[in-house]
This record gives sequence, structure tokens and C-alpha cells, in this order.
Amino acid sequence: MLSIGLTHYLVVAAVLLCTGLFTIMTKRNAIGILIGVELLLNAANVNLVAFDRFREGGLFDGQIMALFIIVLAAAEAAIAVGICINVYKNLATVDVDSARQLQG
Amino acid sequence: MSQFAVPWREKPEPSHGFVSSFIVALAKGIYAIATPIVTRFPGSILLSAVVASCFLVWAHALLFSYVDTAVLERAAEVGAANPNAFGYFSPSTWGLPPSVIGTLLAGDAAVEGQSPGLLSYLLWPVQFGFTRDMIAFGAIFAWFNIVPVYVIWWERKVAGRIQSRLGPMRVGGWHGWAQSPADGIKLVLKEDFIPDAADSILFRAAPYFAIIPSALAFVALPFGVTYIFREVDVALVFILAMLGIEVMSVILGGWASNNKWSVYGGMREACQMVAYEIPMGMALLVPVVCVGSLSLKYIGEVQADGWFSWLAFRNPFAFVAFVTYFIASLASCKRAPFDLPEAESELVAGFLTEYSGFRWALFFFAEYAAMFVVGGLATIMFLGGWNSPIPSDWGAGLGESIWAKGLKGILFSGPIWFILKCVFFLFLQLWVRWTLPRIRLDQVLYACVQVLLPLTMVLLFGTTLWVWASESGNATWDVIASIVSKVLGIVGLAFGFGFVAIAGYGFYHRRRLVGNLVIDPLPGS
Amino acid sequence: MGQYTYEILLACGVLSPLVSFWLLVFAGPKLGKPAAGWVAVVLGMGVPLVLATIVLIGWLGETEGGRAALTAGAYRGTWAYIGTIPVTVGVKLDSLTVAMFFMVTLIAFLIFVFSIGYMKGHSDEVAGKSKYHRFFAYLSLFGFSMLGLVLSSSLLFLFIFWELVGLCSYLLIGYYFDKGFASAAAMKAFITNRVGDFGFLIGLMLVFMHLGTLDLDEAATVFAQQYAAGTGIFASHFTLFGWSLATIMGVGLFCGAMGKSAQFPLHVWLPDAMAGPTPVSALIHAATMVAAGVYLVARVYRLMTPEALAFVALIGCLTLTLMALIAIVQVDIKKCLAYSTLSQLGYMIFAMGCGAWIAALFHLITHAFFKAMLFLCSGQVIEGCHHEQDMRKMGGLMKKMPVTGITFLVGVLAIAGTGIPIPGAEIAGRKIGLGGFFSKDEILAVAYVRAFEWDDISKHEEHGEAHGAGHTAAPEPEGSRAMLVADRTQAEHHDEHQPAAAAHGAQSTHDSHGGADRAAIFKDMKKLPSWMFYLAIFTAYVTPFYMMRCWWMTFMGKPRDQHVYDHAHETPLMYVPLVVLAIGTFVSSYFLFRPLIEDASHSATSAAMVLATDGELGTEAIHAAHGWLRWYVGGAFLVGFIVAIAIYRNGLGLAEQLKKVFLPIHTILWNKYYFDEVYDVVWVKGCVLVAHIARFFDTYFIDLLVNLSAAVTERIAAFSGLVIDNHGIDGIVNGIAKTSIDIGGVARAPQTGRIRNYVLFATAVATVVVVCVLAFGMDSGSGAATVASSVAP
Amino acid sequence: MSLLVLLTASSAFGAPSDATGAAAPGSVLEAVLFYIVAGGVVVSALGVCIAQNIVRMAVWLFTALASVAVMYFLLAANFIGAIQLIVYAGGTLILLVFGVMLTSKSPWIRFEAPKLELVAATVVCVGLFLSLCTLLGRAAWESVDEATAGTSIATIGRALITEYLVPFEMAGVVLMIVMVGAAHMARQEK
Repeated sequence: MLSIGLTHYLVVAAVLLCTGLFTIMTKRNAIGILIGVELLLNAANVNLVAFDRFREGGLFDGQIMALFIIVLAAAEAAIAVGICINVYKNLATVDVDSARQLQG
Repeated sequence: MSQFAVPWREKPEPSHGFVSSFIVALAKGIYAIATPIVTRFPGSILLSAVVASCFLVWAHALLFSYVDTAVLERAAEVGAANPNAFGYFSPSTWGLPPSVIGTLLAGDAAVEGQSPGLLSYLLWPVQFGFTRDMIAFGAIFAWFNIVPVYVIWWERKVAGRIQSRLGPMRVGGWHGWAQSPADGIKLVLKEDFIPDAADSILFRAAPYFAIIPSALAFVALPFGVTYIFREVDVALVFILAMLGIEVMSVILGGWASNNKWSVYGGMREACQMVAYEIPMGMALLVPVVCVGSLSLKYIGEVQADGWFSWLAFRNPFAFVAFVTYFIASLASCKRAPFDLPEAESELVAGFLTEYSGFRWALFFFAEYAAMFVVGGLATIMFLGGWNSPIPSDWGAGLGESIWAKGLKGILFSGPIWFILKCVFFLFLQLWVRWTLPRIRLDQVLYACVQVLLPLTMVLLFGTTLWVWASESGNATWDVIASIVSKVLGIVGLAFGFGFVAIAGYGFYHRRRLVGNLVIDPLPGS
Repeated sequence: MGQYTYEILLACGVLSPLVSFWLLVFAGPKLGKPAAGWVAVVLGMGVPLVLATIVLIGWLGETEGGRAALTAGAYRGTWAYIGTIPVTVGVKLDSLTVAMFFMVTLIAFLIFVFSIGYMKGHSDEVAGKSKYHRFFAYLSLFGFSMLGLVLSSSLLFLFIFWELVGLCSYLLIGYYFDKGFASAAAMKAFITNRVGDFGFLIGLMLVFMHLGTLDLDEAATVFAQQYAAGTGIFASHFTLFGWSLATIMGVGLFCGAMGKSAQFPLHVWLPDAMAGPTPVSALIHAATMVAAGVYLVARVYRLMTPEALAFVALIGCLTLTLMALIAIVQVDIKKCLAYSTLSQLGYMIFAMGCGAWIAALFHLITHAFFKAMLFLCSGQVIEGCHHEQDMRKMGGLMKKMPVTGITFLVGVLAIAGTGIPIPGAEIAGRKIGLGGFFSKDEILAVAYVRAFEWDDISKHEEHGEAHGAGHTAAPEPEGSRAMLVADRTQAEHHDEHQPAAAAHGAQSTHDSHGGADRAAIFKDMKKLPSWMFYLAIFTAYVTPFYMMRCWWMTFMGKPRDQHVYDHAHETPLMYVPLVVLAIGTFVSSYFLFRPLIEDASHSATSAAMVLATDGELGTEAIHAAHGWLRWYVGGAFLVGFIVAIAIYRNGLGLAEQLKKVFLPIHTILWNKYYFDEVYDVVWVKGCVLVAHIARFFDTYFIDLLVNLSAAVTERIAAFSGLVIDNHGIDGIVNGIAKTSIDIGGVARAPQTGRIRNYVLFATAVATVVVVCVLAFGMDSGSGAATVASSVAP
Repeated sequence: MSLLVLLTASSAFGAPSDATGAAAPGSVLEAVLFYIVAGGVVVSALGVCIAQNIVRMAVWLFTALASVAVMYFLLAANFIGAIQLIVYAGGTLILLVFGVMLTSKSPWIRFEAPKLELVAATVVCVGLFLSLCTLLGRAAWESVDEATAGTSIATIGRALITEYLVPFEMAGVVLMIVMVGAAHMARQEK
């Protein structure tokens, strides 16, 4: 247990993944769901960086991918918050169960 | 007096606990002892404080470099190193026994069997990184406390001068020198008040979100070549990150207060900070492009060749970026004219409305520490860091002895220079705050998005082209670049001398500015 | 200057007014009142004028051979393909183009300058918005169209610019569109032009269909070849009114000219076009639009058969006479000038029909100068007299506006053909006289030759042709008139034998093998009926009369309307164009334009007949005709002037008495032969009648059918909707739908529409998969390797 | 408290002699630091799950992100760590909190999912976590015993403009489109 290896980090990533999924599954607030998605993305990032660290070669591919994910997460958050604000403007709430105008 | 007294409730006598009483007693005692002395010899004390701090720094440099060269390197030469002492706290992980140190100090190659001297015991802890870390931590912690306290006092003095008054004059005698510590004691002793409707957990947590990042920023901030708590290869990005995290505290504090003004303040801060981080970062990228590193230590080292080698004078874009960065840093510290989050005239006190006492003080500590940090960044990135305006190779004749190193550390580079420049920037920030009116939020965002952002883009592009041209090795271009650099340096010199001249004039005529004001003693004293 | 320098300069000259047009259209309102005008002056016509001057000077510096080479090598590019036939775009570069270009730009420039002064005093607001800039924008566009028309080498482009000119005339005549009569006049002009353009289009299509090209030069060559071989258009047996297809083609092309140049049946628009501002009248009547018709005839001259030319001559003759007679009774100063223009245009067209190609164009240019001047003068008068156009209210204006009066008089003298016809009264070998003197007399001389001596010439030509083919080209001394024909014809045919004529032969390949064939065409040319000649002579007497009448009524005698007289004044800015035009009227024509046109005639006509009648100045027939004519027409202007002065010397009294005496004639003339009324009855009422018939048909036949079918459809629809749809189709559909709803109700239970539930399901499935892999698929050995290899490289 | 954080974070940068800036691999200290940081991550992540107040969720997310950043420092990915702090903690999260504030009517409003869903989600997530852990435990990774050399910003930078130039530029384009799109979506209705 004292020698920290790849598996340790992957378990942490798994925790992040499961909590992220749980957040998505149980929150009704749109921004809460967004927060869950951020957790998921972080899980992926931890995985990438950990694999990058514990791998031969040292090309930093994993780090670069993590960088891209961070950038895209920022983009995604900007759009998602914009959508939430628009939803709020239209429905006066961010409860995703209220946004059912397209539902049959 | 009496007509304002509340008739139906007796004001209870304040009761203090033991700690409070102790603090108050201690403060009173120090105050009683220090006041007459400081009042009598203010100039001498100020001067000796500066000299003493110089000496301290010098001694520190001397000591560490002595241990490194005279003990550790020699120990390594003779193979006396013990790499497994603690496993981690390198570089000084030799873990030599004092006896060995004494031998090494004596200059004898035969290590064993020598009697240890007193010095060897004194120096023994210094070889360990942990010890050095503790010393550095103490220094930073002290500095982190001194800066806000005395910059607040200084700010009030400066504000007073600018408004043709004297500022704090009472507490402590000489120019109210004890005003800020007294305020601090007052704040610490105040009631810890949390509004009923507030989200109490977040309300309590918010000040720590402010103070911790601004303290962590000092971790990577280099005061000198060797005066870095931890050298990080991405120090610049790290410090920017720390400055950026601070905004979280404002937003949380504003939101948790459950007060309209506070939320407004928090929202304003969020807008402003997220917007201004971009031009600030891009302006800082200009010297980064010139140097090619994110390491603050490296960036400071390349500016060792005197005034004209400072990055602000490398090329015109960097010069402009310097100004741009300064403006953006004002916004990032929410200093006037960008102090919208706590705009007193509009939002009561913005996000601070519901705060009082120790939490309020934490916010202020964080703010003034951040001011110092952005000033330090400006210093390192543009104004030569810890290097003096004199080219460091002029000191080559001094040799490489320990004493020469110490002298060089004071004359040509060192924390003194760094702190002096930071103080200059602090003064600029104070000056601007008490000179310019606060601007509206839309103007703030306009200035960021439509002025600073395109400007920094142009600067970044331009400096990239400049560096590209410089690296092409064209002789003509080198001549042109050096001429431009000299011209910019001379412009900077002109600004510097102008500043000194104006400040000197103001200082010389400080009485006249105030007018024939008579300081009466307090009615009660 | 090099080969393409001319083309480029001319093209720039064409495009500059277009630039001005766009500038004024988009930036006009911002430029404001005087500035917009000056933009048009400088950019719209000043630049082309400068360029045209440069081109003219350069062109005059070229040798004859050089010009021929330039003409032959002028720019031609393919613009598009119609089928496999290329439509060329290019510059028709010869002396005529250069002369026309210069003339148009000069006169238009002066008119533009005049317009600024003219428009200063005119209200130009409609609904509170200034349309001042519009006027100059239209003028610029007009300049562009006209210059483009002059420059086009292709009939198609000529037609395009032709239509643009028509559009511009519509816009300009209707400039005061808020006044009913102006917009009516504009419509009239446009519609009348459409009639002519329809003929033009027919001609164009015939050219394209049978000659297979739209390029002017190529078309001429092909035409001549087809004539010689009896193929192509000449192989057709189609006839109409006894005209062959080739003649119909020529007449069709001429129809366009009839519209634009306002020839006899289509003349009605031009007098009404006076509704536009006076500068517009000057522009339309002098330099551009009406000239375009004559120019067109000149350009398509090589596509004309003798029958077509006879038709041209007939129309011209009718126009010149009838319109001159109307001019006698006009009291509106502008209308008077308008009818005189019609008459003069008639002269030109008549000259074309007679074969006096050079004389027609010469008259066109001289007329352009003095008619522009006259119109500008009339504009000055109208402007000065507070927008009064009725000559009966004028009189005695000479004292108030002397410059205008004198320039007007110069114009009158010029149009009347004033000169000294006495032999020996010459300066530098030239007779003394004003523009009209030379040009009109030349037309008359050619007409005389065509009417009375043509048989001799054509016979002689056959003779010369007969034995000139294999014979030396030495001219025979006795048959000088006729031999000139043979001479020239042979020179073009066998230029190697005739060094002196080598330059002509080198002009263009088209001409060198087209000339002889063309000459053959004109063997068939009929004699001109002598009454046409007499009418032309008669009109030569009438012209000075009505012009002098006009001038006298306006400027001399006693003031007849005190108000008008008091108000009369001159606008200084308008002087400049007037004086320049006056000078131009004096000197320009004979020394500058006549040689150019003559030069152009070598390549542009290649018609033996033209050379025979109207060619070299030394042509004896012409000389003889001149000598003979001078006693008949030489003094015509004097007679006309004297009669006019005698009648109008003491005011209008005598004229009123004469009017009573000749009341029936006056009534007919006053009503312009009832053309408008006839057109109204025949065409307008006819159209309305046809419309009524069509409407009746629509109402009672078409509608009946429609309603009937609608009723039937309704019944069918009712049946299908109420019975089949409701019970049959809907039953099936509803059944399916009901089933679907039932199935859907079952299937929708897990589909909550909430993404979080879907995530839950997906995760659950993923977990199950992982568990399955753990349980069945992966034991410690191979499975681990699989996973690892998929992760690590 | 501040001291503790200072020490932890500073230690995370590693000793100056270590070129990678990371804690010495395999050392006890690294293990200690890892467990502290991983504990921070786990606690923060669970906090995100459990918290009902959206702002508190955001704060827990903040601590989770900061812990993950420190974990990057432990993994010798200093640059990614710093970027995580700047972009994620300083930018994205602020954006989220901003969105929360713009869209919440009251600090105490909450929407709760049905109990059944909560139970199902818990079961599924715990099941997934356990099966993933089993999977990880069984996996035998190739050549992962020794950690490779630490990061180098220059290498990352060079890779970004050579090997990863196209994704880099595309990320730029995406960001630009997002800027435009977000500005469009959030614009004031007229």
C-alpha cells in the first residue's frame, strides 16, 4: 500500500467517475448535472495524467489530452451555463423536470 | 452626549476572557514601552530597521552560502554524504553529525576523530532542508503579516497627504505608527458575528478561500535567486492560479451573507475577475515569450545585466505590456478604480457588508498580500526582479569569496531590491486609488474586453514577431533592437527620475501641502 | 499611341460615367446640391472628354494606313457563346467612333455644365426629399450608355446600350414625375421606342440567325459573301410586302433607328419629351439619343439592301417635310426646336437612304452642335423668363439677354444653312458658311444625283465592272463620275495594281473582299423618285423661315408680356457652354469632323454607291450638283429669313391674319396631323377594346369552365371526404393509431424523458457488462493482457 | 491550518534537487501525501454527491478540483495542475457559480429526485465502483512500475505546435465558436 502505483490513481479516478455519475443521476438542478459532468471529466483527466506518468516514453500525450479536456470542459461549461440561463429565462426555474416542452 | 444615550438599557461593562485580557495587556505594555522611544527617535528607528533588515538578509545569505560551500560541498567531495537521512528533504540531506561539520569547518580533510566546535553545533541544523524551510516559512509568514498591517497604515497616510490632511497621527505617537496593529487587535477581539439568514458554513469558510491562495502565492514567489520557498517550473502560472482562486472567496462570501449588496458585490467580482484574468495573463505572456520560460527564477536571472536588460525595456511591446499588466493587476486585486465589489458608495461595503472582526481582517490581509504579489510579479516580469539597476558583472572584480558574495547579494541583487520595487508598486497602487474615481461596471468590462484584450493580443503578436526577428541573427536587426531597447530604457529612466523628483518635491514640501494645521492633543488625554 | 491604348482610353471614358452614376446613386444625397452636379461634370463627362480629346489628337496624328491597321486590330474578345457561336465584345475603333465619341463627350460635357446652372433655380424636391443627385446620376448613366453604344463593336452590345439609352431617356424625361404630363411623356417615349426596338430585335435575330454572327464587321462580310453566292439570307424565298428577307432585316434594324431618331410614324414621343428639363432636351435632341438612330443606320449600312435603303429614304423624306411644316405653327419655343430637330433628323435619315453616308453623319455632327446650342439657349430663355415657354408672351428679349440672343441667332443661321454660295467667295479653298450650309447642301446634292443622274451612273458602273475586272485600273478620262466608282472598286479588288490606293485596300480584310460584292448589290439600286428631292428642297426653304420666326418672336420686336420681360435675365454660368458651342458651330465641323467621317466611310460602308455619290470631294457629279443647286437653295436661307421677318416684324398681327386665311391647314398642322389622336384611337382604344374582349371571354367562358370543374370537384370531394375518408381511411388510420398508442403506452414507461434516468440505465448496463466480463470473460491471464495492451502502447 | 496547507502544497512541488519537482517516487512521503490528497478528492467528490444545496455542491466541486490539481502535482504534471487551477477552479467553476447565482431564486430552494431513483442510483454506482475496483485489481499493467521522468513545459509546448497542431487549432476554433455562441445565447432579449 505504501508504494503508490498506477492503480491507486485509477481507483481515485473511479471514485470520481462514480460520484459524477451519481450526481448526474440524482440531481434535478441543471447546474448540478453540469457539476457532475465536470467530475466525470476530471476522472478522465486523472486517468490520462496517471497513465502518462506511469508509462514508458514520456511524450506527455496524456498531459496534452488532459489539457485539451480542460479547455473543452471550459467551453462546454460556458455553453451549458448559457443554456441554463436561457432555460431559466423561459421557465423561471432550472429544474430539468420542468423543461419538458418537447416531451410528448 | 446624553440626549443620544439609550435610556432603557444599561450598557454592560465589557468582560474579557483570559486570552483577550492577556493580549490587551501585552499590547498595552508594548505600546507603553515603544511609544516614547518611537516618538523620540522615529528617523533613527526607521533607518535602523532598514539597515537591520539588510543586515539580516545579508547574514542569511552569508550563512547559507557558507554552509553550502564550506561544509556540504566539501562533505560531498570526501564522500561523507548520507543520502538516506530523511529520504525527502533534499538538497541538504547529508545529515552529517556535528563532529564532521566541525572537521569540515576546520578545513581538515581527515574527517574523523576531530573534536567538534561550537560553530559546528550551531550550523548543524542549517544543513537540513527542513530547517531552511522553517526559517523561510517564518520569514514569509512574518512578511505576510507585516505587509498588510503596515501597508494599510501607509495607505491611510498617503490618502491623508493626497487629501491635504495628515492621516493617522494619534496612536503610538510618531505619525500614528501603531494605528494598524491597534486596529488589528481590535478586530481580533471583536464579536464573531454571523447573520441568522446566512449560510453559516460557507460564510465561515469564505475568508479562508481568500487567505489561503494569497498565502500560497508566496510559496512560488522568488525574492532572490536563492530566496525562493519552492522553485516551481510553472511558477508564473501557479501564482496566476492562486490570484484567480481568490475570487471564489468573494463570491462565496457575498452569496453566503444572504444580503443583496453582498451578492451584487460577489457577482461584480466574478465578472471583473474572470474578464481581467485574460488580459493580465496575456500581458504576462509577453515577457514569457521574450525569455522563453515560465520559471520566475529563470526570468529574474536573465535580467541581471542592469537597467537596460530589464524586460520592460527589451522591446516596445513589453513596455506597453508592462502598463497593461499594471492596469489589469489593479482590477485583479479589486483595487480602485476597479474596486467595484466593495463599492462603498453603492453597495454599503459589497461582499464585506456582513463581515466583521477577524473574518473581515482575513479578507483584508488577503487583499494586501495579493497587492504585494501582483507587485512582485510586475517586478519580476518587467522590472528586473531582485536585480539592481547596476549590471551584475560590474561586481566581477569582487571575487568569489563568501564576503564578496554577500556584498554582491546586497549591491547587485537580493531581496532588498525586490522588496523596494514591490514597495514602489504598492505605492503606485495607493496613489492610483486615491487619485482616480471608481468607474462603472460597464466601463470596467468595456476597458477589459474592448481595450485591454485586443491590445494585449497585439502586444503578444508583436513581441512574438520581435523575438522571432531577434533570433534570426540579423546583425542590422540586433543594432536596431538594441537602439530601441536603449531608447525605452531612457524613457523608463525619465519616468523614474520624474517620479523621484515629484515624490521628493512633495516630501520636501509636505508641511506646505498640509497647511498651517495645528495638532491639538486629544480632548481626553 | 499603340494598338490597345485607344481601346483602353475609350473604355475608361465609357466607364467613368458609370462610376459617377454609382457614386451619385449611393452617395448622392450626402454630396448635396452643387457637389453632386460637379461630380457628374467632372467624373461623368469631364474625364471622358479629356480622354476623348487625347484619343482624337492621337488619332489625327495617325497615318491613314495606321488607322486602318488600328481598326483592323481593334480589340475583340469572346464574351459568351450562344450555341457554338461566340458573342464578341469589343471596341469598334475607326474614325467615326473617334469623331462621335469626341462630339458626344464635348456636347454632353457642356450640357452637364449648363445643367448645374439650370438646376440651381429649379425645385427638385419630391415628398420632401431632394432628387437633385438623381438628375445627375441619370445624366451620368445616359453618358455611359451613349458612349458605350458608340464604342460597341457587336450588335448585341449595341442593342444593350441602346436599351439603356432608352431607359435613361425615360428616367430623364420623367424627371418631374410628380407632374402628370412628364410621366406621361416619359411613358410615351418609352413605349414608342419599344415599338421601334421590336423591329430592331427582329433585325437582330435575323442577323444572328442567317449571318451567324453579331459582330458588325463579320456580319457585313458574311452578308456580302452570301449576296455574292446567293446563299444564306438571300436563299430564302420569304417575302413580306414584296420585301425579301434581307430587306426585312435591314428594315427591322432601321425600325430601331426610327424609334430612337423619332422618324415619321414613331415621331410622336419627341415633342412630348420636352416635358423633361431643358438640358435633357438638349442632350436627347442634340448629341445623344436621336443621334443614336442615325449612328445605328450608319453602322448597319453594310447590311442594307437597296430596297431597305429606299424605305429609309422614304421615311426620312416624309419626316423632314411633315415635321418642318408643323414647326411653322408652334408657339412653344422648345416644341418649335423639337420639330426642327425632327425635320433635321429626317434630313439625316433621308441622306442615309440616298446613300449620302458621309453627308448624313456630317449633318448629324453639325446639327448636334447647333441644336445643342439652340436648346441651351432656349433653356436660358425659359429659365430667364420664369419658366415661360410660350413665344407669344416673349419678344424683345435681346436687350435683356444679349449673349443668349446672339448665340441663338448663330444657331438659327447655322441650321438655316447660311453661307455665301457665290463661286470664288472662298477662304483657304473652302466656301464660307456655317455648319448647316455644308452638310445640308451636300445632302441635297447627293439627293439630286440619286434622283436625276443615277441611271447613268449605275449603267456606267456595270460597264466599268464589266471590263474593269481583268483590265488595268487606269481611270478613263471621259466617264469621270462613273469611273470613279470602278476605280475605287477595282482599287479595293486589285490593290496590288494601284499603289495609291494601297492604303484603302489594307484597311480591313472584310472590306477587301466585300467591296466588289457590295458594289454588285447597288447595281440593283433604283432611282430616287424626284418628288423626294423636291420635298427636300422645299423644306430647305421652310427651315430658315420657322427658325427665324422662332428667333424673331423671342428676341426681337416689342415685349408682349410685361411680367415675362421684367423677369428676364441671364445666368452667367450658362454662358460658357453656349459660347463654346457657338464657336464649335462655326469652326469645328468642316475642318475636323468631315475628314474624319470621310475617312471612316472607307471602312464603314464599303459601298460603291456611297463612293459614287458622296465620296471624294472632287466627285464631279457632286460638284456639278453643288454648282447647280446653289442657285436653287443657296439663297433659301435669305428667302426664309426675309419672309419670317416680314411676317413677324410687327408683332403677331400679321401672323394671326395669315392663320385665319389658312385656317384648315393651320388646324391640321396645329394638331400635328392628328397623329396622337389616331394613335389614341387605333392603339390605345384598340388595346382597351382587345382587353374588353379578353375580359368578356374570361368572364363568360373561362370562368364558366372553371366554375363548372370546381363544382364537379366539389361533389367528388364531398363524396370522397364524407364517405370514403371518414369511414374507410380514417378507420384504418385510427385503428393503427390506437394500436400504436397502446403499444407506445407500454413502451414509454421506462422512457421518462429525463436524461438522468437514461444515464442510470446506461450505467446499469455498463455495470452489468463489467460484471459479466469479470465473471465470465476475464481470468487473470489473458484478459489482463488484453486490457493492458489496449491501454499501454 | 494555513501552515498545514502551505506545507502540503509546497511539499507537493518536491524538493529543489529533484528535477521533476515531484515527490521522490516510491517514498513514504509520497504515499502519505497521496493518501491525504486522495482523501481530499474522495471526500470532496462524495460531498458533491451528497450536498443538496447547489452552491455547496459547487464549493465541494471546488475542493475536488483543487485536490485533483494537487494530485497532478504529485504526478509531476505541474503544468496541468496549474492549468487545472486557473482554468477549472478559477474560470469554469466561477462560471458555474455565476450561473447558479443567476438562476437561483432563493438559497434554500431545492429539487430532489424521487427516492426510488436515489436508491437505484446508489446501487448502480456502488456496483460500478466495486466492479471497476475488481477490474483494476485484476489488471496487470505493462511496464508501469517505474514512473517516467517528470514534465517539461517546453516538450508539451513543442508537441502542441507540431504533433498536436491540428487539435490545438481546432480547440482554438471551438473556443471561439463557444464564445460567440455563449454571447449569443446569453444576450439580452430585445
